[in-house]
Amino acid sequence: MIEVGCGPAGDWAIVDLGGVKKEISLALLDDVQVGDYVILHVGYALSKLDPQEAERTLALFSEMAESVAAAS
Amino acid sequence: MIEVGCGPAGDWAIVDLGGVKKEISLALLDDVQVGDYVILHVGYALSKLDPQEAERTLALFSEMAESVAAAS
Amino acid sequence: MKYIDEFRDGEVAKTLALKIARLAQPERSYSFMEFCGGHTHAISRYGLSDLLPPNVRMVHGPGCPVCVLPIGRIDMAIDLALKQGVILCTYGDTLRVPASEGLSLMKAKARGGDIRMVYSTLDALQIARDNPEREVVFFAIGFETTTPPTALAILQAHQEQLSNFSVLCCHVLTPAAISQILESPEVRQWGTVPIDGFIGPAHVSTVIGSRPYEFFAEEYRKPVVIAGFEPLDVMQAILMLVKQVNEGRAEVENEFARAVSRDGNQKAQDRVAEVFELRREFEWRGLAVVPYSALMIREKYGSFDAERRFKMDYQSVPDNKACECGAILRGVKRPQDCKIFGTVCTPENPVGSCMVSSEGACAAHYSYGRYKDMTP
Amino acid sequence: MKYIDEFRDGEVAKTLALKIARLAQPERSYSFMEFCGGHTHAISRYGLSDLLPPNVRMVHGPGCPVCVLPIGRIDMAIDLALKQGVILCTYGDTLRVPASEGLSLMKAKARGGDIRMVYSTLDALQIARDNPEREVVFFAIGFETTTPPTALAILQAHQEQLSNFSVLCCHVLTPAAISQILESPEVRQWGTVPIDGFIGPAHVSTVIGSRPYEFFAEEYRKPVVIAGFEPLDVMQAILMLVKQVNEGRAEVENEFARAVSRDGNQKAQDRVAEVFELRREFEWRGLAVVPYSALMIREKYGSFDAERRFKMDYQSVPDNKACECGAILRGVKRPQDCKIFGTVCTPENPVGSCMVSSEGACAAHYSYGRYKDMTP
Amino acid sequence: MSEVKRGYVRPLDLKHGRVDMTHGSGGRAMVQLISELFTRHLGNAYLGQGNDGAVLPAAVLNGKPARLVMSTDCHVVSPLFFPGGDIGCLSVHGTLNDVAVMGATPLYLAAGFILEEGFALAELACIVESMARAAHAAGVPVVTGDTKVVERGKGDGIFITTTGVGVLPDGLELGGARVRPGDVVLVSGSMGDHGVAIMSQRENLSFEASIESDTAALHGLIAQLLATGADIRCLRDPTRGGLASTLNEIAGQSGVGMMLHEKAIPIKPVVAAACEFLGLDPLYVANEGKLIVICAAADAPRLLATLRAHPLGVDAAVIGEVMADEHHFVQLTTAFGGRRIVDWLAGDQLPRIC
Amino acid sequence: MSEVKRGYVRPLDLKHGRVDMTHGSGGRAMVQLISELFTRHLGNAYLGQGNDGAVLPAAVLNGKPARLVMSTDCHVVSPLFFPGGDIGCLSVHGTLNDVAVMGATPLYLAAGFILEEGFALAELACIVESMARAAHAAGVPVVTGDTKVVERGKGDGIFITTTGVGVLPDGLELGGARVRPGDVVLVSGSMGDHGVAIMSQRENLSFEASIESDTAALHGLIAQLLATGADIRCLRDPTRGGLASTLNEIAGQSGVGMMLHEKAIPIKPVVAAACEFLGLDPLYVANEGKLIVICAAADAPRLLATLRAHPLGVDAAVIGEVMADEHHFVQLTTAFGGRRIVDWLAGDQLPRIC
Ligand code: SF4
Ligand code: SF4
Ligand SMILES: [Mg+2]
Ligand SMILES: [Mg+2]
Ligand SMILES: [Mg+2]
Ligand SMILES: [Mg+2]
Ligand SMILES: [Mg+2]
Ligand SMILES: [Mg+2]
Ligand SMILES: [Mg+2]
Ligand SMILES: [Mg+2]
Ligand SMILES: [Mg+2]
Ligand SMILES: [Mg+2]
Repeated sequence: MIEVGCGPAGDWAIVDLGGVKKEISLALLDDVQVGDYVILHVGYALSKLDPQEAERTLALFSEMAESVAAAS
Repeated sequence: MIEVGCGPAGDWAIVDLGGVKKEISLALLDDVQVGDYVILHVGYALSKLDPQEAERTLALFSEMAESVAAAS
Repeated sequence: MKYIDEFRDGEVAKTLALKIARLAQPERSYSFMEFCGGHTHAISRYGLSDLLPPNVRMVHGPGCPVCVLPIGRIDMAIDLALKQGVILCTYGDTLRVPASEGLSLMKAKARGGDIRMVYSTLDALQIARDNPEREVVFFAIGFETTTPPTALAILQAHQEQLSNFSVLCCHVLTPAAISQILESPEVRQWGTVPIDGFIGPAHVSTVIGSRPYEFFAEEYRKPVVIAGFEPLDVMQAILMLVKQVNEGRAEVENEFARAVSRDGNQKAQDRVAEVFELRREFEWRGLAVVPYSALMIREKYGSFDAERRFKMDYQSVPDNKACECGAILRGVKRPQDCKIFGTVCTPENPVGSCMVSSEGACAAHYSYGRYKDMTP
Repeated sequence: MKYIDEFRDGEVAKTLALKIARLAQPERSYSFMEFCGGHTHAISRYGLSDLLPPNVRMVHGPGCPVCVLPIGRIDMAIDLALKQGVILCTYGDTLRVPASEGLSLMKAKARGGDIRMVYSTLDALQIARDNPEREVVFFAIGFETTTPPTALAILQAHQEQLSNFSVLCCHVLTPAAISQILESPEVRQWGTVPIDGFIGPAHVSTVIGSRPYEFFAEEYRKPVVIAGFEPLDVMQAILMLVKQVNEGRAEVENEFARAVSRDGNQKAQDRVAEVFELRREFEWRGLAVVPYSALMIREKYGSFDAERRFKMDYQSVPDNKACECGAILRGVKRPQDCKIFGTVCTPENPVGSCMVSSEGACAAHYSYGRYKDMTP
Repeated sequence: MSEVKRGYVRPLDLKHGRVDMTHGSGGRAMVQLISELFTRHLGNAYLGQGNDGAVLPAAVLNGKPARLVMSTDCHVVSPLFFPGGDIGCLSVHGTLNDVAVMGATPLYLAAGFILEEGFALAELACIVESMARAAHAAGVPVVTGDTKVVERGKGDGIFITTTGVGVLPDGLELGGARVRPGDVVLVSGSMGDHGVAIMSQRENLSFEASIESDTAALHGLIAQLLATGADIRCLRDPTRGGLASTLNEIAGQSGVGMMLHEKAIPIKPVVAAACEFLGLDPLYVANEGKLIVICAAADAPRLLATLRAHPLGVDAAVIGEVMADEHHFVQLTTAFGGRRIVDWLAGDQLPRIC
Repeated sequence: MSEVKRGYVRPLDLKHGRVDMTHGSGGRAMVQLISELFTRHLGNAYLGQGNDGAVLPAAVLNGKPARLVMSTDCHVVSPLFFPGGDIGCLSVHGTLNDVAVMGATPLYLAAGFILEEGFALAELACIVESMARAAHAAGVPVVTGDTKVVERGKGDGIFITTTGVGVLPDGLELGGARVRPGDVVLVSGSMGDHGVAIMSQRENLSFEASIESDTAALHGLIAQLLATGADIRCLRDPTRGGLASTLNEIAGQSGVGMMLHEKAIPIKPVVAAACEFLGLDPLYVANEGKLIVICAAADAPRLLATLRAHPLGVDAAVIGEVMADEHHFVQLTTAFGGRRIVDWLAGDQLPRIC
């Protein structure tokens, strides 16, 4: 999410995915800030991505990895 | 003029010019018969060709030719 | 082809040429105007001037239908196609006539105008039937020959209640043009190009008959010979004109009696009278504004009048300054007198309307006759 | 790509695989249905089944949006395009779904239908604005993810009074489909394919939240793990399902907590509720007529409903007799159980809808996995 | 589990099927179209190689390396099927003739197809079959090709671009720039047949006339002319723009003038009549199986005899002479005894004829 | 009387002018278009001959007669101008590469243009200039051509069909049918750049990404590969249908299978990201300046080194091996450790990319 609040109604944003920039609609999602990550579908942001939850999930993977490594 | 009186209103005809057949309109000319020659313009017969007058004109040319030939 | 080939016989032409050469008096010169573009084309196409003695000269008249259309009329047609989005139907040669802003209907077509060449008003009607959701305008040009088919198309559209069809009427009248030429100060004053007689139109005369020319013959003391479009017809008419001049006569003679009567085609005239009335005035290219020289659609059929339907006003647009089409149409100048003939103005890039149709004096001379201008 | 690449890490996958293999008890077999086509695609695309022990089997569910469209619905769209002459806008995969008479939207397009692929409802609205003289219909398909954008499009069209825009609404509901599967006599009776748990949708759940699955977990005693679409998400979800089964639990767990909350996206739900109401019944391909399983446009926005505007009735059309799509969508059969899989039915010439999208079970197996069927 | 039947592909529906965008995608649908239609009909060992290009035997003539001649023509004729031919055979003849008029023996053809979404496969099959027949009759294989599909409304059914390669023996020099004053101009037959045949099919003209396109491969006839050893300056096929435009082109290239004789130019009565109707001049109407031969005056009689002895040249005639003219005018003495220029075609109100 | 100024022609209006039907008529307007645009930019001694075809020097390589290679491609790409190129240079590269991957040295190009009435002459000039630059840079002249104009709505601005001819030394045999189990598959660089560059311009996608088409002529690179003397089985450019379709084609021709390694396939992050957005697989996206090399395993290292030493091959990589497989599957080990088929492209929802 590199730009927020463009367009006449202010519910447009520009997202960046690995160097690809695209205009999307924020009409289905409130309180989006520059720097947020969002889940996209057919040109709309459907939900914000929670970085802490993401880290937690990733940590879960790693934890597993360790426990497996420890066990084997 | 190889066919006369086709079409719903009967004012269509088929003309033949040197083997080319084409449908034309007789809406501007009455009393056309099969075998008649007509003057055509933008798809319409404008007037009938009078064979006798044509022969007379051609004769005029020949007469000339003869008189010139006689004189030279 | 019967009644065609006989009138193209080169052997007969030679004897006619000989006869003209003999009759033409060496001490005088003969200038005859062929009014019609059809005759202009025949003269160039068959190389007739090569068969005439030097003192018998043909002067091209204003009878090429696309040549006399002023720029403003083409602009109206282009406007209909590009701005009003209509399907504009027109006869082929009209496509290349130069209009304002470097456009022509051909170029307007390349810019996206839906412009279709038709061979007959019947095609235009059919296009209107096939495209009920579109406005279809027939750009109607020409003299008395093309007017009756336009009248019929309007009557037919009226009967069918073909409400998406209309006509941009630019039909003009032959007698008015001849009058204008005879009354033109230049033609009357410029001593070098006196017109000694006219070759009267072929197809136009099948419709209007020979009677309308009687007035000119009497009033202006000019011989008129109505002639067919075949080359021998033209040769014969020239011979008849030379004779009249020699004998001091100024009569209407009919070389084209095989197709032209004194009264013409009454049925066609009736249809025209039903649909059209005289326009108070009309601008011609080269002849300026000529009163009562064109037709407009009667009130009764006003819904088929594109000028009314699209609320269009005619805007006069001056010709290209270098272009001599006007003088050429009046018979005062020849194509090769125009400074840009064959250089800036060519059939590929016509500047004036006379360079468009093969019935136009400039195009005919360029395409068929310009070898004569070359220093050998 | 942040939050994407981390979830595709092959090294982590290996350890997850090892963990699953250890946890899966050799004496029992585990069958999990991934409801969503997005998961089906991820499983095939990344070759996940190669990483699972033989007794952990993934069963494809009915969550591929184009797969569940019955022939009659595609026929309605084709009818709009070919007979009503509308501009029909649709998401890409829909183009190739087989319809009656050997047609598909792609073939209807080749027959002259003005059918346009769009990436977003916004494109469809723009097409309607750009073609005010044409009727523009958006063929709206999909589950709860694509429904909110359709609702917004209708609200926008309403606000702009875009009277040439309408929607052929075929939006369906995930919970209804899951219920139907769980209540299907085949699924319940055919002992060989018990479903031991579900991978819950990713994007759908961002909208509806995790709460709706709680009912199934309780009522039918089936564990549900909501998972993201990345391959590690799927692996992790499988691991969590194995655990639940082993431990005899039947809970809703959320592996995709980074994007899914218990309540989902309230704003999106509100928009949907404003525009749509439940349909009394809707025919699904493979699941037959399911009561209250789809949405229709409310009376208030009825002028944007293509079914009302074009007075269309849904006509049920039986699937090709040989096609096993229904059983496959219910998880009862696998693609390779269909007699015409890979011969008459291929992605180039799909007979059933499951052979169309890469989210369809047959297409996924054909395109990614059919090497497994080959005798080596 | 039923094993996948290898190699099974549901065949193209050649009766009701239509080209759709997948046929141009580079996927299996395209490969199927190529194999079931193009390779099937046009098939030969070269095309069968199935690579990005065809590998062809060396360009050698009578054991010696020969120069190559290469020519290409896009074919966009409308309608696609016309009396006496179709776009398929036309696209073979049109390019073969351009190679042949250079004096070369045509050896190979390449064909590129641009298909419009929605084009009927049945029509496509007819066209490809016709191409195959024409190529076979001419003894020149289509050795490589390409197919693209464009959306409906971005094309016109089918466009075919063919490219020909031939070999030219050393010492043979023909070309538009080699014409000299005193040379003689011959044509191999009547002018305007092809264009009139096309126009007779045009919707709003649609007249009836028993006229067929003259579309034909001329390399056999040309080989016989070359075998005479006569001093031929230039050969050309008067296609688009007709006799008039082609001669103007040559006059410009060689910096000469020409004088034609109207009476000598063979024109079928029915073509003359159709042109009369349409207000056209047959000298500007296209031909697709006719040859212009310009040669040293002394060689004209035997070339005329050779032409007339060949089925494609029975109506051959000497139609004029080349003369010095710094203006490069092509002129004509009319049947009437007058004289006029025969200029380039100006404008175009004709349908697409090739 | 003012004498006609000989040779004067009002020049084309390259700023505001548009193609109209007269430009395809065979008359002077067409000749003017050809001379002021095509001959002017593409001009060379062959094209300047102005005849129906070009006469070309004999097909001889190192003093010996060489086999010919001929290939043709129609170019219908939309949009006409895209990041990194346009239809003009693409039409040169696309055909040159097809000749070059046969192992041949491309020598000559023919170009056929199908123009839509209304096409801006200014755009046409840009395209022809780009073609000329590409042909010049490649050292391969456009020796003959053709131009047709179709009515508005019957085309799409411009289509260009190019045909290339090259010479192939005796003894060199490359082809899709020569691949054997145990061979190694290399690519010269990242996959999908061209297709993504095209899609970034598509109206209703229009995303922003700093990605350019890779369109380039590969014959220089190929000459260096051939010069190594390595045992190359097959070269091919993975254009329409991408790497996946091209490898499936080869697998079918040779009757083999392949195993690719996802991690080894070079894909630019921005291309991967764009594909993520669009739901596409980069293995199916077109390239226009990339090469597939299949060679004997032993020769892979030095070919890889040769590729990487060339500016067009810096990102070259070994991506897989050929294996025996009666089903001719192209398979892939995923970065994830799984395995899957890489099938032909099915369907096509992509814009026209070549
Ligand atoms: S040459 Fe052109 S500009 Fe000059 S008078 Fe004739 S038409 Fe007009
Ligand atoms: S293979 Fe085709 S016909 Fe069979 S179940 Fe799958 S989609 Fe239906
Ligand atoms: Mg050519
Ligand atoms: Mg040709
Ligand atoms: Mg030629
Ligand atoms: Mg190709
Ligand atoms: Mg079309
Ligand atoms: Mg090729
Ligand atoms: Mg190529
Ligand atoms: Mg290739
Ligand atoms: Mg050509
Ligand atoms: Mg177009």
